[in-house]
Amino acid sequence: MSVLVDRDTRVVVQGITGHQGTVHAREMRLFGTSVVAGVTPGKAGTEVEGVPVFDSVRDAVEATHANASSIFVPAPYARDALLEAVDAGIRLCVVVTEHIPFHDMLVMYHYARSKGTRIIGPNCPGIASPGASKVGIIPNVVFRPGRIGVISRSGTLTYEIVSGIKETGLGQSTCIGLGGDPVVGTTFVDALPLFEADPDTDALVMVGEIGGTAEEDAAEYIRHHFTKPVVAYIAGRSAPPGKRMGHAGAIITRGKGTAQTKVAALEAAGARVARLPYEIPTLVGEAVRSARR
Amino acid sequence: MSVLVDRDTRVVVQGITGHQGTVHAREMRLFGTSVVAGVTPGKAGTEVEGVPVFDSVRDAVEATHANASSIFVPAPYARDALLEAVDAGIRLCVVVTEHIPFHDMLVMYHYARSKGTRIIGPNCPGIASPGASKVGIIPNVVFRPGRIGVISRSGTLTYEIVSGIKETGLGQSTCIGLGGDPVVGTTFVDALPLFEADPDTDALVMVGEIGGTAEEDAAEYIRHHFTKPVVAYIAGRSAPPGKRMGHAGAIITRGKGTAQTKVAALEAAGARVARLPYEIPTLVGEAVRSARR
Amino acid sequence: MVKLAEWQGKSVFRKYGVPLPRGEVARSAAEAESLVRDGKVPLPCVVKAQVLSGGRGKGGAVRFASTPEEARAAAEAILGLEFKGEKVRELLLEEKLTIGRELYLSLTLDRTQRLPIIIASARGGVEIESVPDAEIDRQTVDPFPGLTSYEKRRAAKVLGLAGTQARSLDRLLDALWKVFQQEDAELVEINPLAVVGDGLVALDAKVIIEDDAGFRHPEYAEVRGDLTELEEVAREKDIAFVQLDGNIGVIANGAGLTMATLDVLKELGGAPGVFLDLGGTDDPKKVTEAFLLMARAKPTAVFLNIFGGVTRCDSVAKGLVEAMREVPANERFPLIARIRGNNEAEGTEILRSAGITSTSDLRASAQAAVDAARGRP
Amino acid sequence: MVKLAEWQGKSVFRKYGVPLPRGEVARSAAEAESLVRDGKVPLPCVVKAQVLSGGRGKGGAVRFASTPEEARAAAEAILGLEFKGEKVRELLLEEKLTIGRELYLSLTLDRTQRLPIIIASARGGVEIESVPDAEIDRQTVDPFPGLTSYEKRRAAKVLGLAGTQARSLDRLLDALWKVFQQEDAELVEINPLAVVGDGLVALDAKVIIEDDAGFRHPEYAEVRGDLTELEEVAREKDIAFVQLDGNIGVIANGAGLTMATLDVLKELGGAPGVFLDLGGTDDPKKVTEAFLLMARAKPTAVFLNIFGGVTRCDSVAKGLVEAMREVPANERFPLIARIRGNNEAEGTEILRSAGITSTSDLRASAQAAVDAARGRP
Repeated sequence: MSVLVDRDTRVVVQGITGHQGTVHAREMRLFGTSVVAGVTPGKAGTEVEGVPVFDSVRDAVEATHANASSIFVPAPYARDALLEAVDAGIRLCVVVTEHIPFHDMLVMYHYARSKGTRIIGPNCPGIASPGASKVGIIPNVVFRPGRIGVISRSGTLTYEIVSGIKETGLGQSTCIGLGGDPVVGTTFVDALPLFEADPDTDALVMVGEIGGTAEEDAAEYIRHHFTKPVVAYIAGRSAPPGKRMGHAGAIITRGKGTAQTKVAALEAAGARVARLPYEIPTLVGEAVRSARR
Repeated sequence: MSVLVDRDTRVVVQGITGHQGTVHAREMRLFGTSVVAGVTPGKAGTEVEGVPVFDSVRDAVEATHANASSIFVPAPYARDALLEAVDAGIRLCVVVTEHIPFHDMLVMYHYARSKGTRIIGPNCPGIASPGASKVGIIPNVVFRPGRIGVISRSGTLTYEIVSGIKETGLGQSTCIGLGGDPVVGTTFVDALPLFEADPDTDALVMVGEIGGTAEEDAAEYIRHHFTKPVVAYIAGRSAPPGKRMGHAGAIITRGKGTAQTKVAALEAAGARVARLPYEIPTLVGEAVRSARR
Repeated sequence: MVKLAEWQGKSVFRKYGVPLPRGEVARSAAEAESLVRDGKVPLPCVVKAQVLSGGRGKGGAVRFASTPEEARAAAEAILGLEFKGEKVRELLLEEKLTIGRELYLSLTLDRTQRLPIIIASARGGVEIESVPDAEIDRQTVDPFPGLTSYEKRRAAKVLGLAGTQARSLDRLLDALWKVFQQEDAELVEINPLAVVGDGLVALDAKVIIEDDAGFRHPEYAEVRGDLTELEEVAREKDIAFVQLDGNIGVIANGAGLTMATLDVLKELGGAPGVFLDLGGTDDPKKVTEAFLLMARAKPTAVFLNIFGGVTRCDSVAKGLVEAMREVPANERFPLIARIRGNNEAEGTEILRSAGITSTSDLRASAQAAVDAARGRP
Repeated sequence: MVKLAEWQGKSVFRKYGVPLPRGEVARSAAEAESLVRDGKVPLPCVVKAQVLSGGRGKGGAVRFASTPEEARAAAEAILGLEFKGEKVRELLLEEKLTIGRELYLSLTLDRTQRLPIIIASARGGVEIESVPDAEIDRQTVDPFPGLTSYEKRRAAKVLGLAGTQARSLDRLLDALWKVFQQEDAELVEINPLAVVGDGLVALDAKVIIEDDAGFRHPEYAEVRGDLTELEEVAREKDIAFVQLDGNIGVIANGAGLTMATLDVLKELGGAPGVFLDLGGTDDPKKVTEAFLLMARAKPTAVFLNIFGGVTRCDSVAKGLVEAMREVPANERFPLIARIRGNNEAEGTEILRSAGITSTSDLRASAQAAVDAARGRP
């Protein structure tokens, strides 16, 4: 088993004729993903990397029974691309596109939710389960099948950390890169129950960042509902408070949102918190041993 | 048991200080309904018919744990009144108000649906289950506890028919007046499964009208999923085709929507269809006898 | 429901940027001629009767003109024609465009899906009912998030539009969607939508505004649509009143009961001529007002069918008796009443003392009404 | 994020009908005086420095004037003052109103609930962080259906407004909601919102526009906000670049990895001075451009930390070597690189041949960067 994706995942790549879309359609195939269709309006009938291209997601779904989408279309068109996937019945959408205005994302999130579609992202690396399927752009080489789950708000840092886990001889069950935008379709709290329920995950690595209260919320969830060992790292401990969203932002997060509050909350919830990224593999080793006990 | 309402239904009357609101708050109480609160902005702290009035539905729910709402506010304010009830956590809203623009109702319906709130109406008599509870305006006198379910798109005609059932010595389990507007929160197809599942309903009376395809859709549902005897009447058999919604309307309903197509569909689904309203009680008697066999 | 005439629909379209032929409205032949002569309408032009019923093309109410004199002649020929009882009082004069294909496009409500729906067909310019289903595309639009680009792309594909023409359709659909939502329309229909060079032009406009949204649109209060004179009066007084072909007047409370009453009368051999739905009111003054309106329609007999649920039968009876007094003796007609429910006994008594028979039996009293109407052919 | 100055925020407010004091912008003392003399700003008036950092009241940058001469004097006193490195170049002159209570009102995003949120407090005119939680009301607004009347009623209650004042708040909230949505704002804040007679007036305006919505709002492309000169250049080139207090320049790819790199450097005793996130690019030209921008910030040493996932390490290395060639000899600085992942070997070789050491060990190379920066204090 795995989380959200499996061997039955059939991916349509929206924006497949763009550079990123083409590259990652190929990479996903190399990972073992069933990439069944691509969509670029006006390009129906062509092929990219051996994948048939359609004018609309609806056409793609009718012809190929795609059930997941990976969205690479440019930010100004991403909102409608997502809505199109939802209306075509796609129930898992990985939005790789970055720089989507959060006002657009609010519409995307609430519309998708009302139709029962899960969004991962935007501005995210996506999801991968070695040996099963990958939807998104996480580099294939960092993976190795195993029993460590990973949830992260970061991109490259995730690759770095997943790669580090691999080097210790351990492997991953499923890795989800949530994306670091202000509004994301799936948060830590949304993803944690999936790993709790996954019999193939023994321990979880959680990579957070400063800003927002997603990590504090996750800590609250972990404390009450998550029974597997958790290793966490919060990036940005030494980042300047810098460019804040005025006073109103402070009122919403009041007393939360800093690296300190996140680390404290996670430690209080029983997580092992790494101070620096290269401490993670050691802590994961400990966590796995504790899980076996 | 009963459908949608029961002895635990706690009603807040929105627009209780208006004439209709006041009258029907009293009538509901006389029926045995727990009317726990009223809402009229600016009137908090007063009482109507012994019911405490609040400024907002949220305040009313916090103070009284109301779980159903009966909306009497004038059409221009009905949209927001419904949204307010939904946001306050009310999961059953009976919208009595008539003349609500359908564009408003589209917003009301889809918003309520996304939050899991059921709307009955608008422009409807509401729901009543003799011996349990009533939310809306169906006259108390027409009822008598029994085992006949009633679903109707009409108002007064429903009272006439329910009253006719009572005179034959039978009674009603639950009666739902759906309202006859172009967009209603609950249709025949939405209501039928509730009666199918209700152990206290032996047979169903369905009162339809010309226009739209709700009755044809209901017939389709009955044919495949509804096992109890159905007696139906379609009002408007002799009404002029009259003022139609242009050609586009005809394209949507193409070949449906007339009294003839509705009657034919219901008969094909095994329903007993009355030609005239005063034939209903006889058919109900037959239906009940067939159900007992 | 407020049906707008073509020129009214087009003036709404203009406000939202829907591309239209250049045109002006004339109410006399002289005005038609001078509009052309002054260059306000370019030549050649088309002169179209402004009536709400269809079939004006076949009825000779759409003519072409190449000179101001021809415009005058066309106007003279059309003004005063009658279509289903509706006299032509207004003409729309428009430039005659060189058009390519004719398409069909509309936005309306799909009651079953409870969503707005776009209906599109590459076969426009004919009655859409005559086009096979397979050549008509229907797609619903969710009010949240509103019309999206992929819905517009699908419409373009269906209509066979690409490139500049597709972009023209994009803008047109955005405008139509705004008309539909912001004007509280029930229907926005363009048939034909003409391909003219690289762009699109709405050659006709059918717009129906929802009555219930009147509180947001006082500007439509004056538009009469296709109502009869009495129906127009009723609308102003907020009375549901429809004129039919028969001779029995029907007053009932509630749309369903009113329709059921018509069904019963017809079954018994009667011919309803007007129906009037009192709705939820039992205010004697309103009942009087409604009844006097009914009297103006000169029915042969009137059948009153009231089920008093919330409505009080005695209140209705009071209003009725008061109204009967106001009808002049030579204009009176038999009144048969069937009242039942709330305060039935009191109501029956009030009617009885005014000499009006009433029963609580629907079938029997409906038969009496049919007989009464036959007795005075 | 584009922070608008008060006068810019107010000109957005004006477009949407938010009630404001009468006012004008001046860029010199002479202009300030003549604005008042010509009656464009009524007397008495207030003269306010237009800076993005707070605390201008205490810093003497808000003054009052009752005559044109006083306005000139106030302007002279304020222009040129500095607030956290930001020089006062613009003044806003506004009529001085007789105000009642001062309220707080803002609209922003609640990330956790993924909804817009209205924050309101009857205790305005002070820093909202200093107001106890119990006196601050928060209510989320769903973008579908948008702001509703009951949300506005709740805000009015919280702010202690009724009657005409509450209706004034209704209109104000409708306008703010439009600003928030249509201008793609992250924050719309009014503090204080003053009660003036029967109405409300926004005495201040804080508006932050989201950068990502730039494609919809070319009008904000010229607004610099509180960026430094180099940050402004970076923004034009679409490079994520932030100046800090330390002396080590950090180049990494991805925001998380960049932050983690800062964490490591700080832990090892270093002081990051600039950070530059290459994002997903490995285009050598873009890398060169970014690196030259970094050079302009004059770091003591630069630490490059690349994890090549999609990014190719050799492409980045090429861009880097090219850039190092363009930096004049006397402006050079030690460059310590840590590259890992996709095409790591090729990248290492390219750097090595240009005389740049690189390892794949984050900790060791970060330590080397800290040491190098110390070596050249």
